[in-house]
Amino acid sequence: MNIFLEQSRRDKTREAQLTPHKAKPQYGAKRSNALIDAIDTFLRTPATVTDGRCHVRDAVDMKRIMITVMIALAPALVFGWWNVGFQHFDMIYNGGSIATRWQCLWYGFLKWLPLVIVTYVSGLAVEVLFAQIRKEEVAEGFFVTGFLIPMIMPPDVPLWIVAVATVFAVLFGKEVFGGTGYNFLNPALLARAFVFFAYPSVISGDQVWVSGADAVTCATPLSFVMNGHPEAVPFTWNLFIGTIPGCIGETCKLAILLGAAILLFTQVADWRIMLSVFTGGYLTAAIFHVTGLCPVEAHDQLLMGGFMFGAVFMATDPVTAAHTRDGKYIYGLLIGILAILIRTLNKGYPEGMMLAILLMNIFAPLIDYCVIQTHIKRRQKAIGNNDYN
Amino acid sequence: MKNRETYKIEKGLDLRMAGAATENILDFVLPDRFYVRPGDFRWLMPKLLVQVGDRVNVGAPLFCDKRDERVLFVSPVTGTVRDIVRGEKRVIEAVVIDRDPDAQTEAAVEFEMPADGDTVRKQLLQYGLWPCLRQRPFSVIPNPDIRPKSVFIPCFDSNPLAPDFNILMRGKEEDFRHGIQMLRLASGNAPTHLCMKEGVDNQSFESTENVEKHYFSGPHPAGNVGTQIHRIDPIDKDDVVWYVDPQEVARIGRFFLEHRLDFSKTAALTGPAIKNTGYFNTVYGADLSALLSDNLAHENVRVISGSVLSGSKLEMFPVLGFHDLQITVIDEGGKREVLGWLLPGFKKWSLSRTFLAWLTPKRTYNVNTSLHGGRRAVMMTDVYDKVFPFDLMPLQLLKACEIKDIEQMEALGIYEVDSEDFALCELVCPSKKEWQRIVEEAMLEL
Amino acid sequence: MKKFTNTYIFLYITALVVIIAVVLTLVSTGLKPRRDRNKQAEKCQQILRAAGHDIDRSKAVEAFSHLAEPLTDDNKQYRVICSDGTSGIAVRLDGKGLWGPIWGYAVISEDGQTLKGVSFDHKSETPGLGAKITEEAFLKSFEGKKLYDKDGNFVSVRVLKPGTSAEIAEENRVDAISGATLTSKGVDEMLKNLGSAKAQ
Amino acid sequence: MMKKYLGPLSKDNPILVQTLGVCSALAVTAQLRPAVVMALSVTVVCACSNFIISLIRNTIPSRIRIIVQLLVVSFFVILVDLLLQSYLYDVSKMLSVFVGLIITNCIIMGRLEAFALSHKPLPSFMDGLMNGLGYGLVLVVVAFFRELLGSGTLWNHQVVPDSWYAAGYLNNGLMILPPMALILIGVIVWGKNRVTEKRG
Repeated sequence: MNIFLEQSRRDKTREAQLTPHKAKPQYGAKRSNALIDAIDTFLRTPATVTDGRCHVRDAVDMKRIMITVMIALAPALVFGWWNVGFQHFDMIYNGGSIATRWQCLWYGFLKWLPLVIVTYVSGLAVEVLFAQIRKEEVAEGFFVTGFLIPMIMPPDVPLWIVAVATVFAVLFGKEVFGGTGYNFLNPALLARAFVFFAYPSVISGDQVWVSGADAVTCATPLSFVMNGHPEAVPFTWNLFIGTIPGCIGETCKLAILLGAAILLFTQVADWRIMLSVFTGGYLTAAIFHVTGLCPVEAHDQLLMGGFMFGAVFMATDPVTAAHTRDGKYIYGLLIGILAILIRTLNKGYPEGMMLAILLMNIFAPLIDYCVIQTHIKRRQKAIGNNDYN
Repeated sequence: MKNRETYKIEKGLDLRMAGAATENILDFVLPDRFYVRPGDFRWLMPKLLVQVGDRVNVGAPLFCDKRDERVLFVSPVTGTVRDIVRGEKRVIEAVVIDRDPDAQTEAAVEFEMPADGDTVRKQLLQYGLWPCLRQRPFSVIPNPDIRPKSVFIPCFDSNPLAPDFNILMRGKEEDFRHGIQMLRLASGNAPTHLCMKEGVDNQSFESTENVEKHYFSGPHPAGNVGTQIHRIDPIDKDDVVWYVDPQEVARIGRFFLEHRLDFSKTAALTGPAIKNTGYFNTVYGADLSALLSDNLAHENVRVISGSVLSGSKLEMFPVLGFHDLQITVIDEGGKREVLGWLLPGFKKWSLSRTFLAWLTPKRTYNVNTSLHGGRRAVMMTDVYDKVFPFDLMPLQLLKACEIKDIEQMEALGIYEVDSEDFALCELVCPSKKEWQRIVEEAMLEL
Repeated sequence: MKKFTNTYIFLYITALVVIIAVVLTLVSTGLKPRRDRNKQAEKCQQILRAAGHDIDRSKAVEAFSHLAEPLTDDNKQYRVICSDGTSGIAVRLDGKGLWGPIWGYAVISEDGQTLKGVSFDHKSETPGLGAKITEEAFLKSFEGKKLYDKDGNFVSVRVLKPGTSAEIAEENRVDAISGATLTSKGVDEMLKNLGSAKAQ
Repeated sequence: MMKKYLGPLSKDNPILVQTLGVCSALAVTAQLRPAVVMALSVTVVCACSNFIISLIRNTIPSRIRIIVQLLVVSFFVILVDLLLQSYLYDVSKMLSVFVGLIITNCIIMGRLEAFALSHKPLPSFMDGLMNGLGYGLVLVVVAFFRELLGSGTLWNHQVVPDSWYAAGYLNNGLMILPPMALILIGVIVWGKNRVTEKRG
């Protein structure tokens, strides 16, 4: 018997079982069930083999990229747990905190846990529902989104608001546009923007950033500046290490830089965007500082609020950023400039980074279009010249 | 002779696979069964010229191109047509020929030594050598009425486990030189470009005259003719460039020099699932079962004609593709790993450094056919840019192909590329898209 | 459709315009008293509200005529009798919020020391944030605040974020609306004008 | 016969199918009352101007028909504005310029061009009425949700019980901002398309 005929028969039977083109039922499931499918591929890598012209594939897939992003987020998260607890006990004992490191960590962890559970349950419910309707596999995009959302919320935000914001963000930020990969707004930021506009009292003001703070004012450095008290801003070192009130994920710049290093080293995030966001932000902040419009030093501006977190984890979102290489520079630069502009000029919106990134998300396709058109024109010119060689 | 020109390819990627061919020449006795497959030629619509039971000699036409009946495809051996295998929609899969046991695999042909391009072209068409040529754009058999603006001879292959051309060309140097002259005639004296690898001994090609020599360095796809054309003489919508494999040039040379028509060829047997790798001499269409059956490491393998990047999977007919230079055999994947996306991955090949395999940069990988993930929407990633050495925008071009936006494809330079140029993009694509298929389908629209 | 001559077109459009103009003028004139009454009523209601009276708009004009009398010719200051029976001076205030103008009335005690009440209105402040300046809770926080500090210097009533600017005493300040920094600031600025209004 | 006129209410709804008149739909739907008044105003203006234009359609020179249409529409709009200012002062304040902007509402001009100019007065009146009501229907639905979720009230009466607020419920401020109106209209369009797809 010819091994090839045997081989081909084997292939045929396998192909009948797996229909790799459509994400239809796999592994003998009778009806497509997005949830079971998602859990199955979550637990074990899919058995699919290559079917195209290229017979081997890079081992990396979306799940791997997502887990890398989550690993990169981990330092900021762990620090965030500790800081939530630290700020809480610091406030209670008015500076003379007696809580141990582990107490702080545990307190923050317990604050974070319900947030992340609510986010995942509500967000994945929407994802699975839509995957079911569309008869597609559940995309991994939400793993990171759901991880990010609790990190950019105040620790005491009501859970039902988190659920509503998550559902809103997944539904209107993603699913109505066709799911992961087709959305043009960063869903995690959209969730925060939703809370910011819909329930301003839980996310703005001075009493929301420290857990358990009632009527005690615990302003973030950013709000000191906004209210014209730059002298109250903590030392640059504190800003950098992150022992200040703020979102769970955004305070420790050291941890964020560590995450940035992981993202850049594994080449999951694009260094062009990060670099240009920082450049744009620094230059704008420097101009404001030098001209006396803003008393804050440029490097402090970059260390305050969510600027760095946004630059590293939000602006680099591979779906919603600009897609062309040149476009990325422009995209990042404009995010940096806009973030500082909004911060310094519009006191109504202290957290300019969120709005700047969302705004540039909207403009990213336009930037890409311009870059592509320039490329086409240049190429036509080059080819035209070459003909006469 | 012009100054030595070196082109440095910076973007690209060499997939370090286990199973490179040793210099051994493997024993391979020509089998009795031959398969001639119209599918070896892209987009060919064959029109049969023989029936089951017909006697055929070397050089006897089997089928022709329905769109241009001057383009003949001939029998590589003397024998009897045993069967004509048809697939879906009665597409001809292969013409099966039983070789006469004692017949030669070459034939002497009588014709006058041609003096001008017209006669050269006529002879090539008549004796089934015209399909040795291919053209860009589209990698199809060129139209005999159109003169190319240049002719490219890619003299090395940079695909994973690619064969060494010096071994392939051993003893064919004289034929090669003559073939070049004939091609010059056939193409109406279009400039002929020899593209060689920088830094190695190109003994088979250096002595060629009347050609422009170019040297390429850098990772794959430096050896792809598309890359070479793009660097040396980029093509636009209405341009046509021919390209010919050196062994085919030698075949043409021998045909005119010695008046002998033969379809023999040397190719490499490679891949991690092969016990004894090496080179073998064969004739186009020969059944390779005998060569492979004892040489496989185990049963669950995939046999590919060509490289792992853009070769075709051999299923029904174990033959080397007409233009292919190697057979690659790799393990069939599909093993399911528990929480595979979470494991450190010391042994997993990836361009990105998301697996810990970057700790061992010199490792050669025993790759298999696992897809490693589910198909997803395309994400913006920089990986295409890293492996695509063309001055084009790969992501945008691929997206235009996916939605078959012809205008955008043309504007972004689809004519300069072929599916094999996107093989690396397909390899590294985290969304697991089948870019080569998508590009081919899109090009069919043009 | 028929072809029309230029003369026809000219006469047609003139006739149409004249007819429409006449009808609208008639309606407008006929309804003018009602409209003026509405505007007057709103203003009266606002002043009375600052003075602590919760009066329905339909009765506002009548009540106003009993409770208030103009002090200046430009109709910016009135003497009103407040809900607690004392009389005070209502002063018109104008300022700008985040998105557009804000305005209102402040009623000061006769001795000019104490703020008896305020009422604000706005054109287009953000609902739920800036628009809270019209809400009872915010307005109530102004009642009884002092315009002068302990040393007798005029500081007006400041609208400040809780916890900031500790040098301003509690009796001279009210809490700003959290999340509506700019609108609160607008109210703050507007109240500073009380100083110049008093000078008149 | 009736079916012909009922189209604009559902299947051929001017907002949902032709996305006409969205601008005002964003502006006046933060609360139910102005939305209803706006809906009625547009309906009246649309029906009346359709009727008038249809009545004089044979006398209108085609070269100036747009001007004539505008004249007639603005006549009714100003009329409605005057009436609102006189009899519904608070609502007219809320609607502010948007009553005046009814003139530029594409639904009205569109119906005049597409229907009134070529049909008899009574059918034209019905067509205007139904299109106005179709527009109004969407307005009211959007306003219902925006007021309920955004302010916790309906027709200015609180409907969300105080116990909810005590339990931590908050009004959704985004509902009151214009973008949410756009999203709500989008959701309605989505739902409508799904229903029509299933039927068709």
